[in-house]
Order: sequence, then structure tokens, then C-alpha cells
Amino acid sequence: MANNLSGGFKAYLYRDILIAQRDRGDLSKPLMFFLLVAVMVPLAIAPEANKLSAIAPGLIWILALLATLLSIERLFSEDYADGSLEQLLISPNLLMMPILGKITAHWLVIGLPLTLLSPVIAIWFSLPISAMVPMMLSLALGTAVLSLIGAVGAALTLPRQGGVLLALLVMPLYMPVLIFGSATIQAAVDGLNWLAPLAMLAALLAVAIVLCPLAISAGLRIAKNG
Amino acid sequence: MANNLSGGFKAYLYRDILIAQRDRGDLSKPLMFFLLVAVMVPLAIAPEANKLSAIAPGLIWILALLATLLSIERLFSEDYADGSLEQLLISPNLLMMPILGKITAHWLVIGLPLTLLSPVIAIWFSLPISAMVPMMLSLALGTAVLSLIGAVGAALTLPRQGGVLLALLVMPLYMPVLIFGSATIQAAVDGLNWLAPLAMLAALLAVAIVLCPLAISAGLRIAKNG
Amino acid sequence: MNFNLQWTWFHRLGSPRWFYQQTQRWLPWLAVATLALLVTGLVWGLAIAPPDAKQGNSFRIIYLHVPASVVALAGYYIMAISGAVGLIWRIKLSFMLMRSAAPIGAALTFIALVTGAIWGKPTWGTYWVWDARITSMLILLFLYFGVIALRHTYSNNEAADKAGAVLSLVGMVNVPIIYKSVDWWQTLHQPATIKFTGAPSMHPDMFAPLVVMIIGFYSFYSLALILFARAEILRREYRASWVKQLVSNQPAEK
Amino acid sequence: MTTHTVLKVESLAFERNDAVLFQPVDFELKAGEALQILGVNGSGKTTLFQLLTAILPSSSGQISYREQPLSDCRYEYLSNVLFIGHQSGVKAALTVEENLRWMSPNNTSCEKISAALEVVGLSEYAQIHCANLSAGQKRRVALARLITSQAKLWLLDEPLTSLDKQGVELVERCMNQHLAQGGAILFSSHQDLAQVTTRNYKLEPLMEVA
Amino acid sequence: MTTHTVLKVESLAFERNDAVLFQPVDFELKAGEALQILGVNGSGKTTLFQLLTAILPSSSGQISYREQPLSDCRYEYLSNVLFIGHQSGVKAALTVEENLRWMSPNNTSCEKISAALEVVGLSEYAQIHCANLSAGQKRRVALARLITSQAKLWLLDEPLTSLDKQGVELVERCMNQHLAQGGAILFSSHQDLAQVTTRNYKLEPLMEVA
Ligand code: HEM
Ligand SMILES: Nc1ncnc2c1ncn2[C@@H]1O[C@H](COP(=O)(O)OP(=O)(O)OP(=O)(O)O)[C@@H](O)[C@H]1O
Ligand SMILES: Nc1ncnc2c1ncn2[C@@H]1O[C@H](COP(=O)(O)OP(=O)(O)OP(=O)(O)O)[C@@H](O)[C@H]1O
Ligand SMILES: [Mg+2]
Ligand SMILES: [Mg+2]
Repeated sequence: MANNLSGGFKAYLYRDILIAQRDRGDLSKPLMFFLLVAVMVPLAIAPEANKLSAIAPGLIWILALLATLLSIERLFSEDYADGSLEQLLISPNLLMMPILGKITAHWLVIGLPLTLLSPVIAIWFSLPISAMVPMMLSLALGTAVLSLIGAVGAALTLPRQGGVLLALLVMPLYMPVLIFGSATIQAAVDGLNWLAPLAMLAALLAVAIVLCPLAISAGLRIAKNG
Repeated sequence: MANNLSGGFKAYLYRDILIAQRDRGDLSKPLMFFLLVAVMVPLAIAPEANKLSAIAPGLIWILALLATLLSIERLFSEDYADGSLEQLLISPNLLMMPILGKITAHWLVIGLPLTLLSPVIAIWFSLPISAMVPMMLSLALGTAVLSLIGAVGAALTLPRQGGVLLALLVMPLYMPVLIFGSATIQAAVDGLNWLAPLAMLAALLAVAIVLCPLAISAGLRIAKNG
Repeated sequence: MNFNLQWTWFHRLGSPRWFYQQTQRWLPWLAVATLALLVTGLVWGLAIAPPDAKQGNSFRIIYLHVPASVVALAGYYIMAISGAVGLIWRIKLSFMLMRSAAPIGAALTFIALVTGAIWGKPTWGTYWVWDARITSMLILLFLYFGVIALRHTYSNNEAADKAGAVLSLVGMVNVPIIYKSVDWWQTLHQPATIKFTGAPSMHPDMFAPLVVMIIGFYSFYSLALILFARAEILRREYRASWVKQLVSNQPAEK
Repeated sequence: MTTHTVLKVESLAFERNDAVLFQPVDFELKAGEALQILGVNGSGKTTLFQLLTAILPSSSGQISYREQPLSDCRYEYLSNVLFIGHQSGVKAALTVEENLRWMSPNNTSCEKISAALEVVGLSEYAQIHCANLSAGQKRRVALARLITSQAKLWLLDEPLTSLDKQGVELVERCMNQHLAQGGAILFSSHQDLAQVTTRNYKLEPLMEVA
Repeated sequence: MTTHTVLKVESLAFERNDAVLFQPVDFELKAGEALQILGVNGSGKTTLFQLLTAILPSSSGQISYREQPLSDCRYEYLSNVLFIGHQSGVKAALTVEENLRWMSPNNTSCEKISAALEVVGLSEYAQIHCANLSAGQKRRVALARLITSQAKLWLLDEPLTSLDKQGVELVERCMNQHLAQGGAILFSSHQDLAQVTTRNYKLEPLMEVA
């Protein structure tokens, strides 16, 4: 357990993907969830195509954000309840690698499917084809940041695993991702330079990969004390 | 325990509100959550006032729907984990009343605050003042339906308390609420007759109050059989 | 020996008791200074300073709005830094300061938002506009709320303190990012239709009372922080003998 | 005849996914009697309790309460049953006192609640949230129901787990008192009770039939 | 001198919300020795284990591992510790075999895993999801780690809960074997062990100081 070279990264990555797959029967459910929400939007908002395509960049990002929020809560709460978090905390290695493993698993189960599926939603909302590549790139980077930041909130709210409280903590921190993410797509739609906002997302990801695991391991230790 | 005249309605209502208040420190958190999500929308979508007010009726409803989804999952899952669901199942009275008590508590904590807060969001999105009353009425009725339907999903997904799975189950059932709810506001904005869609919401509520508790008690018994 | 000296100094600084007793002496002076500054600033700003050429008298709300905004922003850093000090050196007192800073900062942010909205009505014709600075201020309010809310999650004070500190540190990294991104988002989407009147271009007669008010607000902030922290100390240290002694020494009547 | 039969189980069987769990169960429980269900881990004791509380439906066989089949007297039966299972139903967010009040019959007086807390040794913890209790203390909160409840039939699934020696004695005393008042107890435990006279019933795994 | 001191605890204390939990703890554990922590419910046994695994920070006192303070040899210490607490860390969504593989050292062979499952009596359940196990069976999954682990120091917080009599014997056999191989065991239990020679250490509640 967690004694290999990668210090537990791979072990936790595999385990969490396996559990996600067992729990949901299969991994296609997140995909269906995205499609379903995407279907709902035209129902709630009058479905004239030009109106929809105007708000599409923002909607895809709000969707990504909510999917992360809905699922990130369980990142540590089950491990906390069944005692495996204790086992993680007493592993001799650093906490970083297992934590990054768990977050990567979360991204592979939530962020990646959404990225791969986004072209369908884009066509639905009559987004121009030229915006596809920037959209997918921004989603791939941005959802990873969302998972990382969400994990900080999940660690800090552990003893109460509070859905709404977690949302309150992380949503303000999600703002930059949301802004640069939708700005990337919007810029591509408007034919402007979309590399600049995309680069900002990449920078955010770099910062988050370095800082979030620190905050998370501190948070997990504190939570056990709570 | 649950032996009084109302057959457990009041007992479970009080208990669940007390737990909600303990868990979140206070009951103001759902309010902040709504405000926060409302802030995100203009950030993701270009914030010109006329664009925002065009999509506002739909957005307020999507917001209500998501708040319910985020919170309904815990309606039974904690009781299941700590054994109090077992105690509920072996109470000699009918399950209806305790279940309705729990759902009412959920609505008081989530649906009612959202309804009371919606004028702030409406001003933010530059919705006309004349749409306020229909909006609040539709939210009051509609969020109750959302809680009832959500509870069915929560009962059916119980042993796995699956965030995404639950969303997948209940979202199709939420469609009518979403459609009539946003139609009420849209009609009021457009100066049309908004009583018709509101009446539909009231009818949905009547049906849900009768049918959902049945489905929920069946679901809870099945879940224990696992 | 030097080392020893350093540590007693450090220890004293971190001791809630020392803080409580020291501030007892500063408090009256600070209160008087705050009152003097605020009264001077308000009278000068509201009555003496000339009315604005374009906005008339409605501009006078600036004397509440700008100081509140400035101190609300600074307050976040004060909170986060005291949290960091607590985490690194395990000083209880700085956690207490952090905890006290959150509600004060939230209140000031709220004042900034409300006065801004009130000012917005006569100048822009609307209470709210999705402007970059305004939006980031709103998000700051939620960051404060998050720190306040988190402490109810923990029953153990120490854990609650540390969790709050971690969250405010994460927020501190994010505040500039949020500010920049919101700013950027604005310029990207639409040309700024509304511009703040630049501060340096202000007339000195209007500017001087503003400076007085800003200093007054900082002074008020320190006063509030000390009072909140003192209450927090009593609440947390109620078991300590010096607190018991303090309470029993109080005259019973009144 | 004062010692009437409280609970009678006749050739009760349970199938899950078409697999039968234990050999058909037959026993009778009279008022004033305690019956201990024995069986190795996984033999189906917990499942049996869930059958007896009608949480799970039985596949065949009959359960009768005071000579009546359970289906005919469900309300009366369940009103007279106190069941404490592996999960004790203690809510972490509520205090010890709130939990006990919530789990006790409606008309329980405040004095009775605090007396019960006194007996289980939790008076000092009355205002503490149950999330902050130790494993044994949580168990004691659930067991305080033994004192506040008015049910005649106790169904206790491993009541002794996590309890220290005084705790075990305490439960034994409660049980003896209940029996003396004409109550009946069905319980499972891997430990033998020192002070309570019990009969045993052993759950046997099903032999594979060829 | 072959029986070196494995773990030494000197006037260890713990405060939560400024309340001290137990009287300062002092004990020494040598290789080949088992030490049973005694104490009533809520005396702080679980807390002590969390101090010893550095999950919680201690307020004062010193823990040393092989004569070195814990802070100096954290990696070496934790690599040599096997801790099984109240919550056993068994994941409900995984099968018995997957769980054991996941909880065992990396290089554990398949044969060793199935041998361990054989010993704890779960061979037939290897492919069953742990959500579908009985309380005692779940505990046995966790205890199978006693066989696959290579750690020298075992910290077991109430290993015997939910186990039937054979299960208790099984744990005792594992413990004896571990001791014979020069391992050390610190455990808490409200039951007395029949077959393992143990020393006791009693956690005492703190007297209120005036
Ligand atoms: C709800 C609405 C508003 C909010 C949240 C808000 C927020 C802020 C903030 C955060 C500052 C920055 C202080 C600093 O730079 O450190 C500020 C300064 C200022 N605000 Fe507002 N404001 C609002 C509305 C208004 C309105 C309507 C006006 C007048 C037209 C106004 C005029 C100013 C001026 C003159 C300054 C100082 C000059 C400067 O530093 O640029 N604000 N406000
Ligand atoms: N939800 C379930 N789904 C499928 N099988 C189950 C489920 N719960 C229990 N089982 C199986 O039923 C059998 C009996 O379980 P039960 O919990 O009744 O045993 P028990 O006698 O109470 O054991 P213990 O002494 O460990 O508490 C076990 O073999 C278990 O694997
Ligand atoms: N998270 C917590 N926050 C506050 N107090 C706690 C917390 N966990 C335990 N306690 C308190 O600390 C004391 C010791 O608890 P601990 O779990 O260590 O006891 P224990 O000796 O293991 O008891 P048991 O025999 O019941 O398992 C108890 O009085 C309990 O109320
Ligand atoms: Mg059992
Ligand atoms: Mg314990």
C-alpha cells in the first residue's frame, strides 16, 4: 500500500476510479448527466437559437462547475467515514501523491468526460465549429483546476461534509476559472485571440497543482482533529 | 417518538430543522449559496442588462433546481448510515407523516429562503418589479414539488447515495416544474396571463403530495433490502 | 541568553493575558482618537468641503464609501496574515485576531457595497452594475462569509482556527487573481461604460477630509478588532485563573 | 397461565438472490424470558432481527405475536417492540439529551430522561454533541432507551459491543429488571452473560443440498 | 540484549478545548511483548492510539521509537506500524479480495492474499462486495491485514469487537505468532484475552485540580 515509487499516486488513482465505476454501475453516468442538464436549459430559457448561442459559452462552464461541485463532496467524506482516511494519514509517505492521485481520478471521471462531450452540447447550442478546439482545451485545463480547488473545500468541510457549505467556500474561488474559461470560448466565437485567456487557465492550473495539495493535506489533518 | 396525533410529522419536522441548523451553524447558508450562484451567472455570461433579463426567469428556476439537488441527497442518507432509518421503518405508524415532516423541513430550509430571497436576484438581473409576485408564488409552490420529487430519488438511490445518479433520476421528473415555473415568470414579464402556468404548478404540487410519499416509503423499504 | 530573551518576548506577545492587559491601557486612547478622526472627517466632508461640480451633494457619500472599501480590502489581508502567523508559530492570540477580523471585515465590505449601490442610483441611474471592481467586492464578501461559516463546522476550537487560517490563506492567494480576472473579463466583453472618478484628480479641499476619514476608519478597525479579540479571549480562556480572578474582582452591582 | 408466549417463530426462512441463508428457525419466547441467538459471524443473526421487525420480508414460515400472525397485529406488535441494532440510530448532530428525548416515547418526562442518563453514566455529557463521543459512549446513548422505553419485547442485536465491563453489567441489570417485570428479551451476543439466565438458540448454516 | 524497547511513552498528555483528557501516560513496550490498554468508556484509549500514530498532535510529553523521538524517525516508524482502529478502513464498494490487496504491502503475492482470506474464513467471499458482509465479516477483512502485513509494531484499537468466539481465538493466535517472531503489540480491549500473555496499562481520568 502506497509504498511504490510514485508514492501512492497510482494506487489511489486506480482505487478511486474503480470505486467510482462500482458505485455508479458504469462510468457513462456523468456523461448522461451533462446531456440532461444541457437539455434542460433550452426548456427553461426560451430556445431561440441566437439567444442560446449567445449564452452557450457561459452555460457550458456553469455546467462544468456544478458537475464538479455535485461530485467533489464525496472525494474524502467516504474515506473519512470508513476509516481509510486514517490509514492514509498514517502512511509514511507524503500526503501529496495520494491526494493528487485521488484528484486525478476525479478529473478522469468528471472533467474529462465533460470535455469529450462538449462538442455535442456546442452543436446543440449552435456554437460555431471554429470554437470547438478552444472550448475543449479550456475545459480540459479548467475542470482540472475546479477539481483541485474543490478538493480543498472538501477537505476543510470534512467533519460535516456539508453540501451547501462546501459550495459557499469554493464558489468564490471558482470565479477566475469561470471567467477565463468562458472568455476563451467567447473570444473564439468572436474571432478574437483566445490564446491569452487559455494561457491564464494554464497558469491557474500550475498554481493550483502546487498550492492545493498543501492546503488539502493541512485540511485533512485538521479535520481529523475536528 | 412518533406516537403523537400527527403521527410523527411534527417530531421529524423539528428534528430535521434542528439538525440542519446544527450542521450548518445557522440557517443563513442556503441564502448565501443562492446569492453566490446568482453572481456566477453574469460572470460566465456577458453582463449586459438586457441579455441578463431575457434569461433571468429560466436562470432563477435552474438555480432553485440545483439547490434542491445539492441538498436533497442527504435527506435519507444520514439516517440510513446511522441506523435511524431502521427505527423509522419499524415505527408502528404509517411512514407518510414522518416522511412529509422531513420533506417539509427540507423545504423550509431550502425552498422558502430561496423564495424570500428571489427579489434580490431579480433586481440583480433587472427583472421588472411587476414580475416579483408571480415569481415568488411560483417559487414557493415549485420548490415544494422539487423537494418532494427529489426525495423519491433520494430514497431510490439510497444504499449508494449517488450524487450524479440521483441527479440523473430526478432531472427528467423536474422538467414540468422547470417549464411551468419559468413560464409563470416569463408570462408576468411579458404582461401575459401568469395564473395558468401557476395553476399547473399548484396541480403538480397536489399530485406530488399524494403520490411521492407512497413512492418514498416503498423506496425506503426496498433500499434496506439492498 | 539572547535566544532566551527572544523567546520570552515572543511568548509574551502570543499570550492572550498579556494582550488583554496591555489593550486595557490603550483602549481609551484609541477610542478617543477614533472618535475625533471620524467626527472631524465627517463634519469636514459633509458640511465644509465644497459640493462636486457635476454630482452636487450626492458625492459626499464618498466619505463613507471609499474608507469602508479600502479598509475592507486591507482587512482581508490582516485576517489571512494573522491566520498564517497562528499556523506557523502556533500562537493562539493570532488565531483569535483572525477570528475577530472576519465579521468586522464582512461588515465593512457590506457597508462598501451598500453605500456604493446608494451612490450608484443618482450617478448611474441604477443600483447595481456588473462592473469589475463591484463584482470582485461582492466576491470578497462571500470569502469573508466562508471563513465565518467554516468555524461552525468544527467543535474543537483549535481545529476550527487552523481550518479558518488555511481557508483565508487560500483566499489571500485568490484575491488578487479574482481582482485581475474580473477586471480583465470586463475589458474583454464590453467597453467600460462607467468609470470611477479618479482619486488624484480630486480637489484638495475634497481630498483632505477623505484622508482623515480613511485614517479614522483604520483606527476604528483597530478598535473593533481589539474589542472583538478581548471578548474572544474571555470566551476561550474562561477556565484560566486570571480570567476567573478578573471576573470575581468586578464589582457585582451594575 | 401468566407466562404467555410473546413471540413464536415457526420454520422461518430467508432467501437473498435465491440463496437460502440459515436452516429454518423455530423458537418460542415467553414473557419473563430471555433468549440468546448464537451463531458464527455471517450466520444471519442480524438478518433474523430484520425479519422479526418486518424490515425485511421473510421468504417462508410464520412469526406470531401473542398467538396472532404478525400481519394481523402489526401496529400492536411494533408499538410493543424496542429494537436496537448494530447501528444505534444516534444522530451525531444532536446532543446526548436531544437524542434520548427524540428516541424515547412522547410522554417521557424530563426527570426520566435525566435519570436514564444518570444510569448509563452520561449525565455530564447531556449537552455534548454525539459526534464528540467515544464508541462506547455512543452505544450508551442508545442503550439509555432500555430505561425510557415502555416496550414489552426487546430485540437487541449485539447490545454489548464497545461497552466496558461496567457497561455490560449495567445492561445485564436492565435486562434482569425488564424480565422481572414480565418483559421478554431476544438478543444476540458473542459474549456470555454472567448475571442473566438465558436460553440459547443457535442459527445453523444451511447444508448444501445436492 | 535482544529484547530492545520498541515504543516508549513518557508523560504524554492531550488537551482538547483546553481540557486535559487523561493522567499523563508512561509506559514502555519491548519487542515480543503485548500491552493491553485498559480504561472505561470515554477514558481516551482511541485518542491515545491517534496520538501514537501522530494523527493527533500531543500537547506535551514524548513518544520514542527504538530510543529515538518520533519526530526524528517518522518515516521509519510509520513504515513499521500496523494500525487498525474502530473504523476498519474497509471500502464497501470493493470486493473482499480487492480490499485486502489494497490494504496490504505492495509486494504481497496473490497466494499470500488468498492464504490470509483462508485463515480469516472468508475464502468463499473473496469476490463479494464488502457492503454485503455482516459486521463480523467486515472486521475479519480488516484483520486479514494481521497476516499480510510486515510491520513489527501492531496498534490495535478494540480488534475483538463484532467477532465470534472462533474469531477471537484466531486473533489471539495471530498475536501469539507475531510476538514469537519478535513483534510488539499495543492493543485495547474490554475483554480479557485467554491465550495471550499481556501486561496492562490503565488509563486514569484526570482528577479535577482546584
Ligand atoms: C455597489 C457598488 C460599489 C462598490 C462595491 C464599490 C467598491 C469600491 C471599491 C472596492 C473601491 C476601492 C478602494 C481602493 O481602491 O482600495 C472603491 C473606491 C471608489 N469608489 Fe466605489 N463602489 C461602488 C459604487 C461606487 C459608485 C456608484 C461611485 C460613484 C460614482 C463610486 C466611487 C468610488 C470612488 C470615487 C472611489 C475612490 C477612487 C479610487 O480609488 O479609484 N463607487 N469603490
Ligand atoms: N445487504 C446484503 N446483501 C447481500 N448479502 C448480505 C447483506 N447483508 C448481509 N448479507 C449476507 O448475509 C449473511 C448474514 O449476515 P448477517 O449480518 O445477518 O450476519 P450476522 O449473523 O449478524 O453476523 P455478525 O455476527 O458478523 O454480526 C452474511 O453471509 C452476509 O454476507
Ligand atoms: N472529536 C472529538 N471532539 C471532542 N471530544 C471528543 C472527540 N472524540 C472523543 N472525544 C472525547 O474524548 C474522550 C475520549 O474518547 P475516546 O474515543 O478516546 O475514548 P475511548 O477510551 O476510546 O472509549 P471507548 O472505550 O468508548 O472506545 C471522550 O470523553 C469523548 O467524549
Ligand atoms: Mg450481526
Ligand atoms: Mg475507543
